[in-house]
Amino acid sequence: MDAVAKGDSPLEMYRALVGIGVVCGLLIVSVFQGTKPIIEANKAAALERAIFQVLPAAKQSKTFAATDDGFKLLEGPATGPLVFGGYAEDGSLVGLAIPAAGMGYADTIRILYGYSFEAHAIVGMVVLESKETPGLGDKIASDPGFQANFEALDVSLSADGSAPVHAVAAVKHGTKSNPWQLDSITGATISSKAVAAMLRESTTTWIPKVEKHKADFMNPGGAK
Amino acid sequence: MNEEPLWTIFLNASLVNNFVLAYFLGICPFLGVSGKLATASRMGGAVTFVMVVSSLCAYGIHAVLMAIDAPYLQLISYIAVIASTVQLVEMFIKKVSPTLFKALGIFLPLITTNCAILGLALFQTNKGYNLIQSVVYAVGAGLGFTLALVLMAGIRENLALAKLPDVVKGTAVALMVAGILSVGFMGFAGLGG
Amino acid sequence: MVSVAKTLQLRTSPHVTSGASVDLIMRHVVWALVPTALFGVYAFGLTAAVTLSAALASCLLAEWLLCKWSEQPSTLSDWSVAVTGLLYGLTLPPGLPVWMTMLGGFIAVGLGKHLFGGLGYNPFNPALVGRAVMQAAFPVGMTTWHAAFGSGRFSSVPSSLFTFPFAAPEYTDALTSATPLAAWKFEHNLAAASDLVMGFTTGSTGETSAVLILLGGAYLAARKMMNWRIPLSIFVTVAVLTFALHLASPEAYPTAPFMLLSGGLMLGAVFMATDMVASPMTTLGVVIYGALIGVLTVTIRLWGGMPEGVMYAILLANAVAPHIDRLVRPTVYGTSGRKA
Amino acid sequence: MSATLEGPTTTDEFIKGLWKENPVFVQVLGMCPTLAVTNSAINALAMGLATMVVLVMSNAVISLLRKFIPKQVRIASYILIIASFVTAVEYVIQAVSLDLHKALGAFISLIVVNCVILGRAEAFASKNDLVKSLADGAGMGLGFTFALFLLGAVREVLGSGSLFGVAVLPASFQPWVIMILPSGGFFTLGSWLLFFNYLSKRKARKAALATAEVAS
Amino acid sequence: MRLFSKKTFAHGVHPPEAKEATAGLAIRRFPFPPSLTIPLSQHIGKPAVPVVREGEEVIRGQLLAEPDGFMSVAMHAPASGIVRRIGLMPSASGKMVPGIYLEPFPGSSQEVPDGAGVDLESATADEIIAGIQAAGIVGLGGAAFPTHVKLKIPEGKRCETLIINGVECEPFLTTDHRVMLEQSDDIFMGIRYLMKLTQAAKCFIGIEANKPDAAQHLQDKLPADLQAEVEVAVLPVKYPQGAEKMLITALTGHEVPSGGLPIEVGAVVVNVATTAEIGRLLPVGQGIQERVITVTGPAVKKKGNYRILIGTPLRFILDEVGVEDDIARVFMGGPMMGPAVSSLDIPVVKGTSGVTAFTLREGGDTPPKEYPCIRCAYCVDACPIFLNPSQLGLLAKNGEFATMAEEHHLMDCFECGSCSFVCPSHIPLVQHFRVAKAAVRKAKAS
Repeated sequence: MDAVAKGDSPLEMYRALVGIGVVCGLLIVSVFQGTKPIIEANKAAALERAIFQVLPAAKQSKTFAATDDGFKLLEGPATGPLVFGGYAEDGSLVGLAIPAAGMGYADTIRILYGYSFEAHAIVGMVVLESKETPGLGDKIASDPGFQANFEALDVSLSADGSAPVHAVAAVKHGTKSNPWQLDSITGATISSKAVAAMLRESTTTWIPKVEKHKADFMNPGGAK
Repeated sequence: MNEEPLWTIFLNASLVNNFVLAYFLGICPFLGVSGKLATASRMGGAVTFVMVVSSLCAYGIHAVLMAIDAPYLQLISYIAVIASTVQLVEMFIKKVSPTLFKALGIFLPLITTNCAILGLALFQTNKGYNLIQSVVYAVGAGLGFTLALVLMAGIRENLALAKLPDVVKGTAVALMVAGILSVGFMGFAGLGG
Repeated sequence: MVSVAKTLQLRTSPHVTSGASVDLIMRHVVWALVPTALFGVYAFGLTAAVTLSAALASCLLAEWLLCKWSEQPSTLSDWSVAVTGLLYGLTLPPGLPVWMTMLGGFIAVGLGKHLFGGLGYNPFNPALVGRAVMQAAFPVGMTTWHAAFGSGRFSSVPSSLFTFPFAAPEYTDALTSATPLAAWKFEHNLAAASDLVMGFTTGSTGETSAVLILLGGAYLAARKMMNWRIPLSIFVTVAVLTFALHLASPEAYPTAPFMLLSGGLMLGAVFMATDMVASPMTTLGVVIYGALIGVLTVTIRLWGGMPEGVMYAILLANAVAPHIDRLVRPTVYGTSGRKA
Repeated sequence: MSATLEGPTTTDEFIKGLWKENPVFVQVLGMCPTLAVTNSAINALAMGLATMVVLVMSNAVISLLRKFIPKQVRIASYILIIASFVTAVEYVIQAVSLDLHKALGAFISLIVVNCVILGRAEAFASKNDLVKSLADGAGMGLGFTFALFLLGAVREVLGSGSLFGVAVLPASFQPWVIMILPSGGFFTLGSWLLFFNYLSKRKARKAALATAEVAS
Repeated sequence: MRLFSKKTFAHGVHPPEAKEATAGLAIRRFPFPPSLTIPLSQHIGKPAVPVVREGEEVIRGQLLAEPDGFMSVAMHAPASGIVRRIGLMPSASGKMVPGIYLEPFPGSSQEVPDGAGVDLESATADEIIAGIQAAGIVGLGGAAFPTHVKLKIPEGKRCETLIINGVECEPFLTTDHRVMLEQSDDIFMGIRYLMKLTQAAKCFIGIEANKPDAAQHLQDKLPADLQAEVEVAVLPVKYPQGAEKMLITALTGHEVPSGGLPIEVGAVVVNVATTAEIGRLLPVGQGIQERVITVTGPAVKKKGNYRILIGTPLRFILDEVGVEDDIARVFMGGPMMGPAVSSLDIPVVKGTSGVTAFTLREGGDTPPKEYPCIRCAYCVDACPIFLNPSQLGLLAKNGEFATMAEEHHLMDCFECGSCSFVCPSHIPLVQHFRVAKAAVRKAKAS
């Protein structure tokens, strides 16, 4: 009955809660501060890995934020859609890594794809996040046959530069006959189509824009 | 930023990625309160209500935390606010419907530590939903939870009259039924895509 | 003098019965399935025969073993497991490795039936539980279809059939073919209605011939061993929904006959949804139940990720059935309050 | 039998969580992480260990502070303490491996609402001294980890043919995809429970037989 | 005459009728047995109180026992003879019940002296009711409910329709059928008493379509003074149309409220044989001594409709008609509702409309194998009062009697046996319900 008697005093309750709160706050903040640089480094490294994966020739990367009139090198926290420039060792532009997302079989799929100005094509794709059926839908990340689609997926723009001539589309496995088609994975047609759909949507929005403001990426230092 | 249409969010939360059957959130009440249909539907209602309230809370807290740049306080503040909200709900129910309070009994305090509630708050933050999206998400998740709970209760009420093998009684059979329901809910995969 | 007192039997009234019995009903369901099964064997050849036999054998074996293990008298004689086995076999794609077929048979009977106390207590149709678990476990195997009426189907079987137990089957693409539903969903090819009626299409062993399934169903309905309101309600719902959608957008949605005749709808509606144990009991109840299956089937097929949804629709409706029974109770005589 | 008179020792407190009062298999607590992250052994183990760390730390702190925390606000205090440790653990995991953090997802945060932890705080740590509370936390945590591992191992072996990412079955093995799906979680835990039920039933029956023999 | 009306009640079953063996056989007098055992309670309600002593000589028709209050009827001597003993005797329920052992005089003429009759013209309603009670008349259809009790119209109620129940839906039995063919004058006399008593505006004689000769006969014989009010109504054949509630619904379309009496919907139902007895006994002031009983079934050799003394033991009856060697089961009444008897020392009583005997060939050596309920819903479609016997059966097996009564209307079940009849799993549903109802009543009483 000791505890009850103690608890009757509001002062003790406040003292206890505040005391615990202070200790806990200290704990959290110190852990947060302690791990922050490591986590950020981890995240940056992971992102860079993904960028280099979709732009095989790239050796460095820069982050750009989309604005109404082009692209700006990102400084500080992200405010709008981001694209990532990939550069060769000598600093020449290799291409862009553009994120895309869309509803898959189970949940949202997030991908990053690489666009080459030179080839007017998608030259790589990695899956950043997916909850697709393991062993089936999640093959979009690993299936070599499917990944081969992204060696050179044609998204060249029409003459007026408003949209790709041919929309990216998934076709039944083994029937790919054009460079803008995606050869689906057997048994994972939904996930394949989902990737095609998000690429179609993303390229229609972004490719005309990045082509128009290609210069923004050429000399990122100059943009400063 | 997330531009998912509302109906996709709703279908996703309630059916495609049902909180109980796909995310395993709220399994404790799912197994604990699904014996009787009447209790189950009330519990479902209570959870749905708490979810909507928590969703609103979480949206507000998140905005504040972003403003003061203190993401590390997310978990603590979510838990604290949700717990006190549930406390309020509990008092409210006690006052409005003593019978309902009696029926739910020990389970109301359990909602505080119900992972479905906290999970909802965390997921909506991770997905970057805006206010309306968050509420739709909460309603969908709550209804999905209720649906799973009520379906389970219907089956368990019937099984109460069956002659189950000895080894199967209790949680084991409930889990097996949940597994089959989960397989059934796979049929909803891709909806809203 | 009557000397009968000592042999007089004491039973409770009524002393006459209608003659119906569980084993009789189950036996007739099996008979009603025979034409469909035979057509499956005709269409897919030896493969189908092996698949059906394996399904049947595994279900019978599972029933026998589980009875023995739980020290209950064997229930093989009530024929219900034969129905489960045959139905389960008919829903499988011919060419599914035998080991998978048999594993699913054990799951159907073990998980779908005996776990809940055996005949009469299963909340879900056991055959569908088996199939649904197989579909989730081996999605590729369960959606690899072999073309019907291949030449040499009576002399050879695809190598996948006899895959070593637990090993992954290897398929040669030349042999496989798309089901009408998949063809529509992914390539927008509509199969001819006449082919669908007769069963000259690809699909599960027993789902292809609409006419034979309906024949079996009609026989059972005539013998009152199946509630015809369930399939009728499903058909009407699917037809009305699809008709309206097709009218609204012929490009996006297939025709009603196609939806009715393709895939497992016929087999599911006539033989699976009508599982007495897992369906509601009242007339209004079964109509609601059928409508629910119809709506779910159309929803999953047209807007979901999968080409076929009958199986999921029935399983989900099975789960809803207890609620339908609770909500739709007939008004007991003398309680409606109407007097005049 | 004299030990029972003296009350359970520290060792007893440790052992009970492993088997006799296993939080998952016996008490059926903490279901949501149990099912959600056990689709591979490594995830299961990581989750189990993370939970154990939080459990041990919070048990320790709560045991130390048990005289200091007034009764009315004890649950709030416990949750505060647990939430802090969970937040800390989450950042640590993120620093150690982003991939692991991604795989476990929001379920690390959800350790907060794992009934096992609050349950031990309320039922044990708030009434016992530091050493016993540590032993209890470690025992329960290990028991939890062990249960998660059993689930994760079965699901990974059958679902992917591997264990801790290393192939343990021949390459020709056909994975059972369902095992890594949500339904597989339900089925696997259900099967383990069936198995343990069967064992205890058999034990009970043998005991009954033995007594019957003694009696006759 | 309403021939082949479509009117009937909902649900119900069609058991084999099996009436052809005896339907054409005229009623014959059955020999007097060497001894009679007459239970004091042959009706629902309080047992009658004996007014004779052991060793007393009685003449046929003499009062043996008088009613104990309103819910009770008199009992008269079925034959002239000597009261041997007043004590316990076996009954169909298996329990020992109080009764009178009477040994008829072998040489007696067995004349029945007339008593003080009830004059149709001058009698008041209460006098007719008293007369019926004094005559010991109960529902001869099988229920054995004291007839005068249901004829006593409660204050504030009005009887619109008098229904004479000639349905006889129970298989095998042809008692009412023969009474209608042979006792039409008694029936019409009874109707006159009943119409006067109830003040009903309308009277139906309900007959199922499988007895067209009886319907035609009554129609032809319908006296001029009754033609305006009385209508012979032919109904489709369906079991259990003879049940009071079902017949009211079939003829009037009204449903008797749950737990209520037919008078709540302005109807009174009287069995046709009961009506005939009223018409026969009331004018001459006699009491019931005998009744028409169909003795039938595959095990009976000389099947027929016999006028048998109340109190005649089954053993004597079966001896007289002769039975097959493999006789296995004997029921008091028909096979749908008639209880099986365990002993042949049980006598026929006022409510016994038939004695049916089965051999081993019907239903086999052992009861049919019981399967688990497969929820086929046959019983749901059969139950005439729209219960869910399947669910009730499952609840009964789990001992959930209270739930059965509170949520599933168990107490509305009148044990017609339709559910058991159709059940493919051969679950003795009716028996479960009898046990459950008894348990519920016991729980309520305590």
